[in-house]
Amino acid sequence: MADATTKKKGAKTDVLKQYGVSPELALDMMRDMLLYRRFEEKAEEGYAIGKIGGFCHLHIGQEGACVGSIKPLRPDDYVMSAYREHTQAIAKGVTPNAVMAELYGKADGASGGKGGSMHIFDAEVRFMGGHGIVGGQVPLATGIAWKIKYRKEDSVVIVYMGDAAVNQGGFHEALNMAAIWDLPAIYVVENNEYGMGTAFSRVSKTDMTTKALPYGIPCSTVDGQDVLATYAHFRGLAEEVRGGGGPRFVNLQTYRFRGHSMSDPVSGTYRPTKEVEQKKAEHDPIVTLREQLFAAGHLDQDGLEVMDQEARKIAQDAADFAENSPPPDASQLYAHVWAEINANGRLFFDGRGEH
Amino acid sequence: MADATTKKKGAKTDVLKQYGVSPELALDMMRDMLLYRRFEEKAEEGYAIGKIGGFCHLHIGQEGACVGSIKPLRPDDYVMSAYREHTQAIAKGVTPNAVMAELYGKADGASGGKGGSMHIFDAEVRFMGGHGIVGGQVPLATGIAWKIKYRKEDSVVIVYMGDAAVNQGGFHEALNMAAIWDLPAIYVVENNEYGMGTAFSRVSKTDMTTKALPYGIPCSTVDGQDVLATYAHFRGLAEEVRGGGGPRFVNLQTYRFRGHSMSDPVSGTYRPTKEVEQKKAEHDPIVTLREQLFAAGHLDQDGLEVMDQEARKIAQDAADFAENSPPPDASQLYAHVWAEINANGRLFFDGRGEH
Amino acid sequence: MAVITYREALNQALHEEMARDPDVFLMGEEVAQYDGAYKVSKGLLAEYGDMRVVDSPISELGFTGLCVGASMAGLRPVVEFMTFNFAFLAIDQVINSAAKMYYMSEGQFPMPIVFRGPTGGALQLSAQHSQACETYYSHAPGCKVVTPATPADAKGLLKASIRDNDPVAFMEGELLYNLKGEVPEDDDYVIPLGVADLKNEGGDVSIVTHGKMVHVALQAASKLEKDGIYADVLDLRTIRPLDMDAILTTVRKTNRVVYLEEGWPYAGTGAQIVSMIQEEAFDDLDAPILRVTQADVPMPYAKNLELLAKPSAERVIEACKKVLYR
Amino acid sequence: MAVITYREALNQALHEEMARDPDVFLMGEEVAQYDGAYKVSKGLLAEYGDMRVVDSPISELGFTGLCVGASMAGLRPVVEFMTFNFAFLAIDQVINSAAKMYYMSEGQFPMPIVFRGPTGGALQLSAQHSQACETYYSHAPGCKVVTPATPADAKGLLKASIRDNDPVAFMEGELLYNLKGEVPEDDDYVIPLGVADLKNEGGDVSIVTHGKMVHVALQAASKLEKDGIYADVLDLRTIRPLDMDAILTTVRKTNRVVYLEEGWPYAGTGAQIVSMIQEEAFDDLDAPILRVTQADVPMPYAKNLELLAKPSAERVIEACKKVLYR
Ligand SMILES: Cc1ncc(C[n+]2csc(CCOP(=O)(O)OP(=O)(O)O)c2C)c(N)n1
Ligand SMILES: Cc1ncc(C[n+]2csc(CCOP(=O)(O)OP(=O)(O)O)c2C)c(N)n1
Ligand SMILES: [Mg+2]
Ligand SMILES: [Mg+2]
Repeated sequence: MADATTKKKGAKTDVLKQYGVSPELALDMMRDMLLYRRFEEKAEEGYAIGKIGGFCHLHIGQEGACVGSIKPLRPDDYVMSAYREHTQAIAKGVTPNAVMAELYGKADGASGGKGGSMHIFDAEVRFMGGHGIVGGQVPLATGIAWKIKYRKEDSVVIVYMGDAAVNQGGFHEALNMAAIWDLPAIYVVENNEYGMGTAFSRVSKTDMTTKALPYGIPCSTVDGQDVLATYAHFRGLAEEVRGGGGPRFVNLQTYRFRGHSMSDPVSGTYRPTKEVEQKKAEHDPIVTLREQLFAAGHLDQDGLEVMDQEARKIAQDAADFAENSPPPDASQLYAHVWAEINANGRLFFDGRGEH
Repeated sequence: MADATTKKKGAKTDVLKQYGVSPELALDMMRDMLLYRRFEEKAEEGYAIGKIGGFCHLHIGQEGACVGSIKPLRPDDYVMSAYREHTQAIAKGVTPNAVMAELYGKADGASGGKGGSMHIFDAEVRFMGGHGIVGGQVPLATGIAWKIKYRKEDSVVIVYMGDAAVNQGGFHEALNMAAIWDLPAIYVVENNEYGMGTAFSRVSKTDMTTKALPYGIPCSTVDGQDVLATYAHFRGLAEEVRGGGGPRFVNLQTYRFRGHSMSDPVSGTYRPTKEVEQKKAEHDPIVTLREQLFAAGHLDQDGLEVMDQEARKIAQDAADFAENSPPPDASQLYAHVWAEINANGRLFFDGRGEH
Repeated sequence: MAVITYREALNQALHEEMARDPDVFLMGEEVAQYDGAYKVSKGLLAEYGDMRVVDSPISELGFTGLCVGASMAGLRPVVEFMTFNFAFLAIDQVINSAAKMYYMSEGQFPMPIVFRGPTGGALQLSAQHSQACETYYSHAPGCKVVTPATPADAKGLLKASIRDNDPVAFMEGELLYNLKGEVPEDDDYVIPLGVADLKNEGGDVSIVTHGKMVHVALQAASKLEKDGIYADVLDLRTIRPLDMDAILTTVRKTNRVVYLEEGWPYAGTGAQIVSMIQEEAFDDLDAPILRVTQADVPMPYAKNLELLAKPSAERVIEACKKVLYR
Repeated sequence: MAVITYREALNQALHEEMARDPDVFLMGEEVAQYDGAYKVSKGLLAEYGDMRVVDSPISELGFTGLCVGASMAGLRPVVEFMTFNFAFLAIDQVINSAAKMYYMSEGQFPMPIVFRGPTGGALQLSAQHSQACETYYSHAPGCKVVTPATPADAKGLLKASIRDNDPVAFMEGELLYNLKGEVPEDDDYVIPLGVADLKNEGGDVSIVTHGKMVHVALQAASKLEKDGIYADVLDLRTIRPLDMDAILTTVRKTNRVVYLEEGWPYAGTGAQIVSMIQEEAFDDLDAPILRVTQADVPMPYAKNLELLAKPSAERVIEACKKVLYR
C-alpha cells in the first residue's frame, strides 16, 4: 500500500459515526485487512518458492470487500465462494494456520490437504468452500438458502462470485429460483472489473446492476474499497434478508492488485499498468480506512505499525505452521471418496483401494 | 374454432390497411392458418391410430404466431425451433408431405424418418430443426446468426422457444453473446403461458418483458392471436435486424388449445377447462382473422369454406403420402452417423456397422 | 405381498422415506401439481406440502446445483430428472460438485442425494430422448449407480439409495413404469446396494445385465431353454457398488459370458465388466466374452429402425450360442 | 525439420488451417487478446482479426452451442475449452446437438467442429481441474476423439481434425505444452485419424496407451529394457476412430498387454480396448490384460497424494512383469 506520509489528510469529520461503526470495530476491521494483506503476501512467497502448487488466486486489493461484507454476519450464517477465497475463509472463522496449511497441501489444512487453494472448506464455521468451476457455487449456495428456509432457520448465506461469473447460465437459473422461492441468499459480485484477462465491458453490453432484473431481485452497488461503507451496507442487507425478506444482489465494486492467478501477469494488453498503479494509489482499502481512522484520531502511525507487526506475525506463524505440518498420509488417498462404504459390492475399480 | 355465425361482426374499418397488409396477403395467411390447423388435426388422428409415435406436440391455437412471424421472412432467412415445430417447418417451406411423412417415420420424411416429430430438418429451405432439449436451440441459432455476420450476409435468423425455456441458463448465455456481438437474431418466446403443466407465474417472479434486460436487447410484445398485428410487427423487426441492427427479443403472446403433447391432458390442475374454452372462443387466431376479413368484405363464409376444403385436402394428401411412403431401409440404421468415414481405424464398436 | 407396478413401487418408496425422515424432499419439473411426468410422485404434494415436493423451473443445472447445495447443508434431496437425457445440462453439478465434494473437503460434507429418472429408450422418442446414460455417472468415483429392473427392486433399492450417504444416480426405465410385480409392503424393505440378483438359474452360459435389459435377458433365456441351453441371468441391480463376487460365481460355473446392456458399447458398463472378468477369471473362460448393446448410433425415430437399434432377445441368443460354439 | 514445442505445433496447425480455409475460426475464453490461457493461440488475433479469433464470455454452454450452430450453418469452428474439465457445462451441446445432428437430420447437416483443450491432470490443480475426460466423448457415436502425445502428432492430428467433417474432441495435455520435438514444416502435414503409432518396438509385452501417458509408457519401456524386457509401446493417437489392426498386431506379437491411461478405470478407454482384444484375439492372450489408470479417486491436491494418484512408470513396470509372470 502507498505510504501514509504521502497521502493528504482526510476530513476532520468522523465517518465512523456516519456508518454507525464503533472505533473498536473499525480498528478490528483494520486488523483484519492488514492480516489478509500479509497473509496473501505470504502465500505469494510460498508459491514463489514452490511450497504452494496449482492455481493460486490472491485477494490483495479486495480486502475491504471481504471484511466489510463478512463482518456483519453471525456464526450461524453461511459463506460460500469461488477460488479466490483464502481471506474469506479466514473472515468466516477458519484459522490462518488451517488455510495456509491447505495451500501447502498439508494434513492440518482446512481440507486435509486434499482441496488446496481453490477448495478450502470448514463445516464447523460454515465456510462452504472454495469452488473451482466459475459460477458453480451460485446454485450450490442457493441450496444452502433452501435448507435455511426448509428448516425455518433465520440465518443467511452470502455467496461470492466474480464479475465474469454472471455470464454463466447457472447464475441466472439460481437467481430465478431464489426469487420465486424467497430464499435468504445474498448474491455478491466481487466486481473487480476483469475476468482473468477480459474487461467486463467486453463480455457485457450493460452494467452489472442489470443482471438481476429478470428475477425482480433488488440490486445495490457499494464501493468495496471503502470498508466502512461496505460494512454498513451488508449489515443492512443481512437484516433485510434474515427471516424472509428474500434474496439480494450486490454489485460490490473492487479491484485486484495482482494478476488473475500467480501464473498470470498483473497487467498487460488487458489492463494498463497505469490503471493498476492508480488504483493502488487511490483505492487501496487499507489506505482508505487508515486515513479515516487517522483523521478521526482513532489511530496513529505507531498504532498502525503495531497492528501491522501483529498481522505479519500471524501470517508468518501460519507459514511456519504449514511448513511443519506433515503431508497427508498415503493412506488418505482412498479415504473420503465415499461417506458410506456399502457392505456389499465393489466401489473402487483400480485394484488399489479398499473393496 | 368457434362457428362463424355465433360471433359478433367486426368493425367496418379495414384493419388490413392499418397494418399495411394487402387483401391477397391476408387471404394467404388465412389459407396458411387453416392448413396448419387441419394439418395438426391430421397429426392428432395419426397419433391416435398409432401411425405416429413418440412425443407429438401440436401447434393448434398458435397458428397466428407461426404465420405472422414467418411470413415476413425471405427464403435465405433461417428459422430454428424447439419440438412444437411442425407448422413452422411448413411455413418456412418444407412440404406438408415431408413433414407428415417424418411424423410417420417414413423414408420420404423431411429427416428420412430418423428425426420424428421433434426433429424436422430441411437444409434447403433453411429450416434448422426441430430440437428436443428445452432451450438447446437458442445457442445454436445464435451460431447461425454468427455465421450470417461472419459471412457478411444480410439474412436473419428467427429462433422460437417456449415461455419455460427462458429459465434455462443457455438462453441467457446466448442472448448475452448476441448482444455483445450485434448478431442478426430474433429471439421469439411463443408465450403460451404454460410450460407443460406449469404456469409461467409459478416459475418467474417477473413478466416476460424483463428477460432480456441484462443484455440490453430491445424487447417487444405482440399478440400472436392476431396474425395481422404479428405480421406487421415481425416485418418491422426483420428490417431492423437485417444488416446489423442487432438482436431483438419478442414476447409473442399466444395460447395452446391442446395438451402439452398428445399424451398430456388439455386442462387439469394446471389450467381450468374454462380458461381453455374461453381462449378458444375469444382468441382463436383463425376466428380473429376471419372476422377481420368478413368485416372488410375480403372474404365470405363460402369463400372460407372453399379455403378450408383445400386445407383439409392438403392435410389428407399429406397423411396419404406419409402412409404410402416406405419405412426407411434397414441399411439406413448405420447411415449418417458420420459425415466422414475415415480411411483408417474403426468408428463403430458394436460389430454391426461398417468399419 | 401386493402386486403393484414399478411406478407404484417407486411412489411407495418415496412416500415411506419422506414419512420416515423430514429431511427428504423431492424436486424436479412437474413433480408436484402434475404428479410427475410419469406420475411417479402422485399424491406426494398433498401429503407433504410444497416445501417437500417442489416443482422446479426448467433449469436442470440450477435445480441440481441447488439440491447438491441443500445436501451439503444437511438435507437429503431427491432430484427427479424427467429423463437422464436432460441431465447433460446438469452433469457439471453432479460430477464436479456432488461426486467430488466429500473428497475435496476431506469428509466434511457427506452428500446424501439421489438423482432419479428414466434412462434409455422408450417408444420412438428419437435421438435426444433415448440415450442410456449409465457410463456418464459410473465412470466417476464418488457416484453410485443403481438400475432396478423390477417393482420389488425399484422399491427396495430406492429406499436404500435415499438412505445412503453418497450421491446415487438412480436410473429407471420409462417402459418399466407399468410393469407389475410382487412387492413387500414392509416399511423397511431395503435392498442393500451392491447385491446382484440371479434372476434365472441356468448353468450353461451367463447373461450378465442390468436395468430394463433384464427382461430381454429373461426372454432370451426362456427361448434358449427350448434349445436345451440353460442360462444364468445375473441382474447386477447396482453398477457401483458392483457385486463382483456374484459375477465371478456365475462365470466360474458356466465359463461363458454375454453382457447385455441398453447403452452404447464404447466404454459402456459391459466393457468394464468384461475387463474385470478377464482379469480375475482369465482361466475360467472357455470363450471370449461377447457384448450385446444398442446399435452404435444415435437412436433413430422410425419404428423399424428403432427396433433394429435396440438389443433384442434374438441377438442375445445368437451371442449365447456363439460363446457356446453352437 | 524444426524442433518446436507441442504448444507451437498446435499454434502452427491453427495458423495454417486458418490461412487455408476462411471458414475456420477459433472461439473460447481468453483465446484472442490474452493469446490463450496456455498461449496456444498466440499471434492469431493479430493475423486473423476478431471475427476469427474470438474471446468469449465465460459461458461454456452458450459458446459451445453457438459454435455448433455455426457449424450447422457451414462454418468450421474450433472451440477452445480452457480445460475439458469446464466442458461438463457444455456437454449437452456436444452430445445432444453436435454428435446427433448429422444423424437426426439424415445427413443434411455435417458438423465439422473441433473441441480442443487440455484434459487430465497437471500439477496440483485438484479435483475440479484434473479430470481426464475421454470417456465422456468417446462413448457417443457421432464424436471422434483425438489425443496427441507429441508435437508432431499434435500438429498433424489437429490439422486432420479441423479438416474432418465430424465433431472431434481434441484432447491435449497441459503438461505437454512445453514438450519439444521435431515437427515437419510442411503445410500439408496431416496425420489421418485412426492410425496408431508404434512409439517403441519391443516384442515381449505390449503397452497400449494414449495421450500424455505415452511418455510414461516410454519411460517404463526404457526401464524394462534394463531387465531384458522389451516392450512395444503403441500410441493409439485417436480413440475414435480406433486403429484396431495395430492393436491386434502388437497383441499377436507379444500375447501380453497392459493398457495405460490417465483417466479413471470404470468404463474408461482401457476397459473398451480390453474388451475388444479379448473378443478378437482371445486365443492370442497368454495372460489377462492388465490396466494401469489413475487411482479411482477425485484428484487430491497435496503433492504426495497427487503423485500417488497418477499412473507411474513403476506401476506400468509392475503390470508388465505380472503379465509376463515374472
Ligand atoms: C467454468 C469455468 N470456466 C473457466 C474457468 C477458468 N477461469 C477461472 S477464473 C476465470 C476468470 C473469472 O473471473 P471473475 O469471475 O471476474 O472472477 P475473479 O477471478 O476476477 O475474482 C476463468 C476464466 C473456470 N475455472 N471455470
Ligand atoms: C432440458 C429439458 N428439460 C425438460 C424437458 C421436457 N419438456 C419438454 S417441453 C417442456 C415444457 C416446455 O414448455 P415451454 O418452453 O413453455 O414450451 P411449450 O411446450 O409451451 O411450447 C418440458 C418440461 C426437455 N425436453 N428438455
Ligand atoms: Mg473479476
Ligand atoms: Mg409454453
